Amino acid sequence: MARITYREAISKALWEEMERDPSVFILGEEVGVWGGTYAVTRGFYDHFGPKRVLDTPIAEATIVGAAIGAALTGLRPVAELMTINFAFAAMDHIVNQAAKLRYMFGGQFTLPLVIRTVSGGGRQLAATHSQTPDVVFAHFPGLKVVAPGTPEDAKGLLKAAIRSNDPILFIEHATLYPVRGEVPDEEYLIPIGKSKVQRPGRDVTIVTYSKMLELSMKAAEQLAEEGIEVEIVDLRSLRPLDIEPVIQSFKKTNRAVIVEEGWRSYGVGAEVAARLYEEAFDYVDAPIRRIAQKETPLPYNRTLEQMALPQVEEIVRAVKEVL
Amino acid sequence: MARITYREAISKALWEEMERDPSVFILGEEVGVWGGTYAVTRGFYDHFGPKRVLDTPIAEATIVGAAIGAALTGLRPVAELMTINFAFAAMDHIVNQAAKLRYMFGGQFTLPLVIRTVSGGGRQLAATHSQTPDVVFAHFPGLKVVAPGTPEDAKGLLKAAIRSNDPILFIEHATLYPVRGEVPDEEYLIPIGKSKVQRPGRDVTIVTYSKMLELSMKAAEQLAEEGIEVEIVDLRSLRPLDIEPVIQSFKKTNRAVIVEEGWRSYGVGAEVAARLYEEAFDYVDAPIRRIAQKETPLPYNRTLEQMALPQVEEIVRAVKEVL
Amino acid sequence: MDKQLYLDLYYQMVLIRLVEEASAQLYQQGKIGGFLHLYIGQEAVSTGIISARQPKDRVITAYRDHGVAINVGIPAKLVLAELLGKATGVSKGKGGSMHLADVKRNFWGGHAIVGAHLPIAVGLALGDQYQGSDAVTICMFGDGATNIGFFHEALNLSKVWNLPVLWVCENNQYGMGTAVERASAVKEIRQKALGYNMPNSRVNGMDVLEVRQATLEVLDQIRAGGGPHLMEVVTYRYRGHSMGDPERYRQAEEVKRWQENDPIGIYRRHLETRSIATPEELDEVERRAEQEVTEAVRFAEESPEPPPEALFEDIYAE
Amino acid sequence: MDKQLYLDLYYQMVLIRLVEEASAQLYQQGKIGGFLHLYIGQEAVSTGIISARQPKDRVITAYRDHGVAINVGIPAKLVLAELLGKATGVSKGKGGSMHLADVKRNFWGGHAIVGAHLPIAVGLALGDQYQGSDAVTICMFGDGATNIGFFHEALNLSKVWNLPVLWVCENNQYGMGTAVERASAVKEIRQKALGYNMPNSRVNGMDVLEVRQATLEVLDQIRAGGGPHLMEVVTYRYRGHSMGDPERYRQAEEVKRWQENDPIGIYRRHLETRSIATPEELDEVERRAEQEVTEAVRFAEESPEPPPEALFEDIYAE
Ligand SMILES: Cc1ncc(C[n+]2csc(CCOP(=O)(O)OP(=O)(O)O)c2C)c(N)n1
Ligand SMILES: Cc1ncc(C[n+]2csc(CCOP(=O)(O)OP(=O)(O)O)c2C)c(N)n1
Ligand SMILES: [Mg+2]
Ligand SMILES: [Mg+2]
Repeated sequence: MARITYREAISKALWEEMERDPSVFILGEEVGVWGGTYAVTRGFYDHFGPKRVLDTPIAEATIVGAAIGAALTGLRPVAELMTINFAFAAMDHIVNQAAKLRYMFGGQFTLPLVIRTVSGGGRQLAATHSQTPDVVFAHFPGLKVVAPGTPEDAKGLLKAAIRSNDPILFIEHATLYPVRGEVPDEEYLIPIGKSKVQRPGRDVTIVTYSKMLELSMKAAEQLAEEGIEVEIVDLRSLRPLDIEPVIQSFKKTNRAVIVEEGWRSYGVGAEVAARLYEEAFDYVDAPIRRIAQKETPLPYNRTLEQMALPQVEEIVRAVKEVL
Repeated sequence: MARITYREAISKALWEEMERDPSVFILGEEVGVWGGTYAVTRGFYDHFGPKRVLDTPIAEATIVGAAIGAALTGLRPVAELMTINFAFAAMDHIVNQAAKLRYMFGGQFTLPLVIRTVSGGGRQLAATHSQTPDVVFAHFPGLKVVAPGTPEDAKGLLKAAIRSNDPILFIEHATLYPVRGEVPDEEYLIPIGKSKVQRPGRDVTIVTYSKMLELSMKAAEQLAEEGIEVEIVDLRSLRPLDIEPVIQSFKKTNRAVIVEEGWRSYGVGAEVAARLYEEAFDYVDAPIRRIAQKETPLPYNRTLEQMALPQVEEIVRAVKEVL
Repeated sequence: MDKQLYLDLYYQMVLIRLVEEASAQLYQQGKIGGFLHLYIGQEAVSTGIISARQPKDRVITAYRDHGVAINVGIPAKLVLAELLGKATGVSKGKGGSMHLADVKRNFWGGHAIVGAHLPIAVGLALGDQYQGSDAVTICMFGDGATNIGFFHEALNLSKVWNLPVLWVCENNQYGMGTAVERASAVKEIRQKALGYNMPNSRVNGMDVLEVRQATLEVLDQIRAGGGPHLMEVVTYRYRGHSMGDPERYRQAEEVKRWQENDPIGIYRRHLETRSIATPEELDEVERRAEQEVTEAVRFAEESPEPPPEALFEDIYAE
Repeated sequence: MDKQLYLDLYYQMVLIRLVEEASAQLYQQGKIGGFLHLYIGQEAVSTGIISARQPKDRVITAYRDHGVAINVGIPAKLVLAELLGKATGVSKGKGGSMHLADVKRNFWGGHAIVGAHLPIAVGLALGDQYQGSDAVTICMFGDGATNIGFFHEALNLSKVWNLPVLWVCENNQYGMGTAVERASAVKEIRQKALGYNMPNSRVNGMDVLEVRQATLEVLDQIRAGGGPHLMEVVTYRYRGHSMGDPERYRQAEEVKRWQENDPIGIYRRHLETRSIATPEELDEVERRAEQEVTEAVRFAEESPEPPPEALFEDIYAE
């Protein structure tokens, strides 16, 4: 096991898959000469050359569209959308094309396609550049939406995503890139669509994913000092949503707090809460709490922005409230 | 009171507001010479002329973008997106621009803007043309999302929307256009953001909106014959979500079924259910049920398509299950 | 060109016309649902273009796709079965009229979001380039589609990457009810190529041989590494945009004027006056086409509906 | 042109340069967050353009907006206060560097989604046309922005509706790390106007007087009903795309070559050699600009943070 960053984990996953399979290639804005705006593809252009590392114009719809077309020819494109905020400029290609072509043509089309992108606020990039609208993409059947919260998961899930024959939106988190974690030295894949208990506990279940896993872990540590043992279930993928481990945990703890970075209304937490009530109604000992972003576009000012984003103390408080 | 169609109600609302206020104008694909693909703006081009009824190229992003710009100059544009399926091609302008400009510039910008569009399946238009992804737009603070289910509401809400100084996505339903209902003869406005009890009852609360109101009404009639009295709360707007009347009703019935046309996962029902559990936990007598579209892109074949869409019998069954 | 090919083109054009007329009837009978966009008047366009392709050349088009489907070789019965939503349809009844495709025949679909398939065509061509194939991707779309951003991004990128794409704009004068000049800053669509430094041409879409010849030449250029080309094919749709179009945007005389240039009529006259085929031979071709359509309608009507479990199939590969 | 105006242009260009240098410093000190895109090297562009506008002419630009903000007349202190996220900033600290705007000064903002403000500019111009005003909307954007679909849709529609828009492409040779010719099928951006039948021009963006003169002429044409115009202004950014750019995509020599054409230096030499102003007068202008920046920094630093309740203000008008 080596302790590497989330960035390195993703970079390695990409690199290994490109070494392994010549049909894997990447395209996107600044992925080549620049080395990726988040430095994920640093060194790729020199090593793999311009054929397999394609810098594109600023044209998100066509980055995704071209990746779809290339996937149809049997290649395994990994398209990078610089951030998820720009994915709206490619929305039709993500939710109307990638998500539907296979079905609409009666199974004739196969789309071994990964769209990598980056979510998250907290960097003072103001309203259009700070969103975590993951849920919006997860609403569409036909697409898979993966959002890892640790270096280990990021690597294993990205490698699995690249080998998968389905269109996958792979959402990384901007402020997780420098975060370190243990990653196995040997090759491994993590199946898409499996939630994971990231921390065992008996008192309260926290359901979360991506960046909020980090905050939830911190909250859990604080709570542990007070003798409260939190179990953390990391969704890791939003579609398919693997609710079973969440329900298992909930049946044990009978209490849950759901933590997501995006807006609360029509967010991930709503679906998870609804499922818990539907499938474990008799196990509910206290109303399930949702922690999420305040219902406002994110402001530039740092203090205001932090007010709007979920904080560790809020999680701690919510856990105590459901106890 | 006259019995007019949903189409006529919307058409009249537009007409009256255009007569009343010269700063109101409409733009969109085929709104002029053609008369609107759903015939909502039939006769407008001849009456109001090409200055106020603008046929546009097929360029959804720029239809919305131009409406935003015109709104900034003090006009009151009503942009039409032929269907909500094409709104994805304008996604950035709806959720990143219209929803955020006012906030991002510290309140300097005012956007008296309506984007009219059409949701709904059931017409065998296949996967890309049959969606009801209303929830996706409702996720974004800064935007208001209105979706009327009756001619009366459609007229009053659209007139209010046109007079409002905020950006509003006004979602009509394709298969409601020919549906008739009572509409007051005199002028009236309905405030944006208020749910409404469309049918009083004591046994079960159905929470719904738009087309599903019609199905819920039918289900309620069937159930009434068996002595089950359903109360139907129509959300009418998804953002702001006026949950209070829903909670009031639920506190009375202690049982709820939520009916929406869109996909179930991360749908409207999830949020409404979560809110009910959060705000009326002690009143829950049975797990809240969600009726929604099956998790698949919609197929062309009529039988399969109908299988995927919510049906009256399903609602009836769900109501009986929560009893 | 050998005689068989001449007759074959005639067969295809007549077959398209008859399939469209049968579709219109089936639609009136309520057997076809959704939208139905007929290709009547434009038969020479896809027939000429597709006749010039090699099997390895990929084809992708918009929702007005019945003509292309016939030209790439899908039997009429599989087209009509799809229009009727049957399990035997090319897309298993899930796609309908707007979404015919046949991967075996290198036909990558009709696509219903205007312009959205152009970026996908970029990817198809990229795939071939990447894999060292000299196949060309033929991407067809309407005049209306040239105003949406997808068009711009796709044409620009195809040129920057020197991709083997033949961009074909079927300029049938209208995007729904909007005449070209009411929606586009240039009336000749080919002119848009100038913004991409792209070779371009304008072809009479009512003359199948002219379309074919032009396509053959351009495909050669592209195959030789010449990069993308924008071909505008001037044509006209005789019917409404889709069934139920009130057609308030044009005069009956205009339609009539274009009908005098009926692509099938022109071609038949050409074959007869040049003595390439006798009237009897051509009548015989028509009869064969009629027969194929009659059988196709029967096949489609008698075909089974998809089973209920089909609803949840084909969403994912895994 | 009277002397005061000459000096004023000089003042503005120097002020922009100094504001940018101060911003860079404040960024290094961690007082500015988010992205910071400096305008150093491009000062002559916005200065020349905005100097030619009438107050009724609307201005809208991209996120690289400090120059425009200064040129439209926003005091440096309100710009810097915004960069520091203070309540006194032009956007109340909610927008930051990329989102300066001042409606009173007819400045409709910096916009951070590449190209998305072009359709909005269409609407601004439409609003003026609708209301019978002869104002022109000046919309500025980068070379990289001309490859996204928004550009295409906006230019096309502006021409179809003959709207009063001056489209200004600031071609600074790169979109982030991508050189123009690696992303655009045409190297001269003006050429894209051909696809819209649109008048166009190419101007030396290092020469403020040339930019101003060209803009004056084009604004006259547009104001007279001539419809939209695409002006390419050739310039260069001396600094990285934003702070922290590794700049692996260009050589130091290239930057140096362009720096020899420093727009402020060129203009100062011009004023001196033509004896329009003495070195002492110009030094005095520079001192005034320095003083404004020093005071602006102090003002910004001493300004209060927005109050917590500001978080929920300005979301809706109602
Ligand atoms: C993005 C998008 N906007 C609008 C529509 C609705 N629509 C379908 S066809 C069409 C007209 C297209 O015209 P053109 O490209 O000229 O093709 P034609 O129908 O003439 O073959 C429109 C507006 C759509 N399908 N997709
Ligand atoms: C739609 C979108 N895609 C990507 C980005 C990220 N991005 C910000 S600036 C930029 C480069 C823009 O280049 P150009 O238009 O030439 O402007 P310049 O920075 O040179 O002034 C990119 C890719 C964005 N903000 N919006
Ligand atoms: Mg057309
Ligand atoms: Mg640039």
